[in-house]
Amino acid sequence: MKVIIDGKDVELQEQKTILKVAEEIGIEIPTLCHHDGLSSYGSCRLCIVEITNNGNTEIDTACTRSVEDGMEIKTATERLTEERKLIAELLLAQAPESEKLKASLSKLGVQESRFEAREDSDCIVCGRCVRACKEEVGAGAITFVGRGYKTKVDTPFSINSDVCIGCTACAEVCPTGAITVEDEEAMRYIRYFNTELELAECAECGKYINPKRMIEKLKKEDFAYYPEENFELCEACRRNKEMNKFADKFLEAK
Amino acid sequence: MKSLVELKELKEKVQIDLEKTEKKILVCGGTGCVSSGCKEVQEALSSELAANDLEDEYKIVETGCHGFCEKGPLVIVYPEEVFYCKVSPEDTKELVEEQLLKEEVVEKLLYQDPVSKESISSYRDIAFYSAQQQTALANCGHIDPEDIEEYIATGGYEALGKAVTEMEAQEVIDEVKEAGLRGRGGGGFPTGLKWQFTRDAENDTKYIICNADEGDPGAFMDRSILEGDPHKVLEGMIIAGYAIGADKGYIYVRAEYPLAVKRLKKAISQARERGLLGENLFGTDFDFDLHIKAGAGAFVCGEETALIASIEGKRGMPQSRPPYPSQEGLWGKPTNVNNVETYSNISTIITNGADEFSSVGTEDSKGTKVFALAGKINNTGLVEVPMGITMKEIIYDIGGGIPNDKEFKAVQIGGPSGGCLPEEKLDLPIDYDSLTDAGAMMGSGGLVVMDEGTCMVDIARFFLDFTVSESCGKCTPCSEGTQRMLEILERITQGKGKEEDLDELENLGKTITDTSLCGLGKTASNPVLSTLNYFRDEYEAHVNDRTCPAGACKPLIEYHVTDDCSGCTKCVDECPADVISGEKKEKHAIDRTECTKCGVCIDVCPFDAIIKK
Amino acid sequence: MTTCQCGDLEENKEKYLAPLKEILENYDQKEEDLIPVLQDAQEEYGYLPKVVLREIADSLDIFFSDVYGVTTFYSQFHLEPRGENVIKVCLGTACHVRGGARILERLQDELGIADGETTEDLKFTLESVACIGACGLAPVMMINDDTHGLLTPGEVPKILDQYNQG
Amino acid sequence: MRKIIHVDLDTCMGCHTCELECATAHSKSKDLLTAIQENPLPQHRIRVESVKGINILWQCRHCEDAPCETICPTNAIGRANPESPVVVDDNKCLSCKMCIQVGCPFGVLKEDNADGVVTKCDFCIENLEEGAEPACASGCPTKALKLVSLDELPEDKQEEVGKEIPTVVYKKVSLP
Repeated sequence: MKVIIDGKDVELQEQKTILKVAEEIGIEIPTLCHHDGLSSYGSCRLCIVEITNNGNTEIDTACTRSVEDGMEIKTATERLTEERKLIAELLLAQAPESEKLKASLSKLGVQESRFEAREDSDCIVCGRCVRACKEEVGAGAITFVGRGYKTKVDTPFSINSDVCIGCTACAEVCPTGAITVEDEEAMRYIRYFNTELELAECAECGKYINPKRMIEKLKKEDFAYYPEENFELCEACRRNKEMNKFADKFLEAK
Repeated sequence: MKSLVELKELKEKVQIDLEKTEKKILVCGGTGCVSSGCKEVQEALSSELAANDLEDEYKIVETGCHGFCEKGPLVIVYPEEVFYCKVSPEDTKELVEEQLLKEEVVEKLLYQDPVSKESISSYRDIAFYSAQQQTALANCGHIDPEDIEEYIATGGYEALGKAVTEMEAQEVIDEVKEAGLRGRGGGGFPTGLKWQFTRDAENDTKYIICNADEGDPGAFMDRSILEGDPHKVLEGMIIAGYAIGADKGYIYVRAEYPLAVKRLKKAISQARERGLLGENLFGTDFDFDLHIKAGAGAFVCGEETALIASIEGKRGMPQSRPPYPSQEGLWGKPTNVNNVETYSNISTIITNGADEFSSVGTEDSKGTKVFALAGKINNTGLVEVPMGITMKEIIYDIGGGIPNDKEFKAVQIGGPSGGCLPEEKLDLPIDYDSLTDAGAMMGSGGLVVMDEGTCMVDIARFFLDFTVSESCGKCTPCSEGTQRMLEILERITQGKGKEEDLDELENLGKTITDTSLCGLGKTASNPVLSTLNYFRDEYEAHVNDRTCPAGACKPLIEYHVTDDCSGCTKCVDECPADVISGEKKEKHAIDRTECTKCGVCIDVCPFDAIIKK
Repeated sequence: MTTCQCGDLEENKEKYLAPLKEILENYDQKEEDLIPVLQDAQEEYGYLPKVVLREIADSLDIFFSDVYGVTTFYSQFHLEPRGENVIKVCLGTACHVRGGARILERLQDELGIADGETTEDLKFTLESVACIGACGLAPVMMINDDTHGLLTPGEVPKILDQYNQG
Repeated sequence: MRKIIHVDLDTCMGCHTCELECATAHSKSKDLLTAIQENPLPQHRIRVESVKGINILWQCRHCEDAPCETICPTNAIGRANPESPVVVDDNKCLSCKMCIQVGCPFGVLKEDNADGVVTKCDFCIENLEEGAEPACASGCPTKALKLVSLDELPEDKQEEVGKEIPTVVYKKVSLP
């Protein structure tokens, strides 16, 4: 399979998205909703490219479209740059306070939005958190609520989730930094989702470790080998335990 | 049904039975007529028949939509084919006594031509009907949609029998391809090609879906077909199933169409009873069955990937294509999605052959198309016409022109994805490509006529408002971009527009068209872009002069009483805001600070003495 | 309005959910049944209370969040109790050009509620809809299953009176 | 040819040079003097601790059936082929930290102080591909850490590698 990206000939053996192929040959295409660890979604539309195939030219998103033999792809024409800027401004107006978003969009030359900032809004509905929580972590604590431009991400009825395991993936993948996690004493607070969880204590040192609900969930996983008591320990105590075991064995061998 | 011969024998038997009851009264039971009270008319008719001992002689048949909704309730008396409109329960006594007993027509219930003022007794002579050429609507309003035998009597299910017993699946597809049928739901993709893709996709399981999620405001042809001739849709779907190699189909129908759902359910169970759905159809090894899925109120589910998500029980959010449903559709299996009207054309193509079908229409748009005429037009209702007919013929010859001596201004075609065409485009022959070139779209075929009193900026705002509330919210340009466009349009209609707003609208419109994920977003800007193109002066009047030339944008108009006021106090009594004052026989006055501009006074004034300016 | 209808007792909850369980028995209880089950449940309860959604999620073995996400996506579903009579004012294109908005305004004035709201006595819920496919009779509104066409604002109070009795 | 890091604890002086070398190898500049001024400070993935009077070198064992790989929801942790080390794909990691909490029995995974993703010994995979030793081994002044081929091991140990014991082999003692 042969394609041309920004004038460069690329030969490929397997099906890949345009985004991936471009990345491999060192062409950076901007994107916000895409994350390598998550399924393709195509909502932010920043990664639009111009594709010419069989004489037709169309615009599509690089994160969702797979390369096909004979495609000629342009990633940064004037038209694309202008449209990307407009989209970036639409995004920025949805999360006007987000420094994280501003930093990502500044690469496109966008510092501020021509559109009036949305009030009380800090989410661009890219769905990274929803995909992470549902498809990857398997907790399904959050969902898209409503539709159209009023769509937001929340727990059912905006109340404390009883299935969130407090893994914080939602916060980590959020491109606007809207979701935050705070640990205070024995509690973890994910205030964006009105959610709070009890943290487990390390059986050895008493330090607060991950949420009890996460540990309960992990206990059900099927590991090849895993000492049961490790679930109750912080990583440092786990390490110490193993180190001591090792030291004993070493001394014994001597 | 074990064989085609068995079907034909049944057809002959039913035809003989039907001829025995040659005397019948058809009462239109389409939604339009139901809301104007046809049920009451039907009841009154049956008690009148009983009172005159005519019960055994005349059979009352409740049909599907007859198309002429504005004139409902409609009643047609056979064998004379006398067409009565706007029949009330009180009229039935006279109707029975005069028409049935004395065989004299009831003049006052006849249709009156708006131009010649002549009364016309047979519907075939009414311009609204005589200029039509009906394929998809052929049976609507003529048969009882709840009786499969009546459908069979018209030759129904013979095309299916022919396809499965006499044709190879590929031959069926070739016939559809050759006929040149294009999708009637929106984009106009060649139906045969779509079938071919699905047939060629390698998989043991495939599905057929009928998109009956008609949601374009101003379009109701799918509803009428489902209510008036559900079996035709089923037959088209079963043939499609045979052609592509599917044994299961779904009809995704709006829950807002309860009558259509009811009739579909009945049609499916009758078809099952007769062995026209189920296993070993016509004695072959072809199995096929159908299920109904009711939509739950989301316009975007008319988009095929969203529709599929909805059938799967998910939020109806579209997905990027490719892969197309013909490759990976319902539950990841190859799936063929067509709309109601498309399936309704299939049996005709198989029965009469591709050549006859493609003899109608234009070079690239074959056959007929159903349009829903609505808005400021005399004859509102459904019409089926050959492709290539001009807009002018539809609006003036069939639609009877604009009421109240008003000037034609524009016609909006294709629903929210379509555009507004001005008078100079009225001679345009209607087909898929010429409409797209003109900045509109065939869409599902909604034709809304607008007169001088319609503000084109307001219409653009109206459609954007619709798109904004129906956008699924997934992609940025559609969900955010249309909202921003709407904000600008609202500003303009409130007289707060800025000069640069028009360029910004164009800018946004182009980007939304180019970069949206699905068809809803890609076409959302059409109403704005087309009005900006053809009616830019109206936009400019709002922005530069702060006036609404059509007198429709409330913040830009005021109500005034003219010297024609005779002081009848009618408006004083009716004004819901109590802002009109005046004594009898004296010119009244409106307190404009409190006036809500609701327009009631204009409606009730017998002297046209209240104006907007 | 969001108070739980089932009371706190387990016994009450069971009684409250009995009709839902009957509904669920008509289905294979797969994900694809979610929307039809929600439709039937709303028909039964008049709206979709939290306990009902939760029970549906458990029975169909899908995330509660997915049930909630689907419920809030489709305009047919409601999370709050609705009026005895539901008024749907059509604001489709045909109705728009023939003054559908004026009908809505008059209804808002008469009932003292905004689009999407329910009167305090739970008599009426008012909502605007996109198109009910009765364009020939524009402007149109539906009250429950009855369609009222070719309306003028002046007729609105009279029509409401028909539903206000009893 | 499968290679392993061979550790001779008798030779280790506990000088922590391996930690410095590791951090430098994973810094932006790859230069010790510049690296110590980087913000955030580069992290080392090996640690030396004195337990019961012995200097223990502790790092990822690149387990055959790695629990961190099992638990990772996005397959961000894994190996390119059965003979490569277990590495983290930063782009795929969601930072859910399930691997840190319970994935690793040895407690060798940690959160990257720069971007929150999970970080661990990657066997200096880039060096490895070029035939060079991992930084910890190449920098060890006493050669307590050595990159060796599997067949350089005594036969009884060879059999255990990949089954009973992880790729990092300690002289005299098998793990876990």
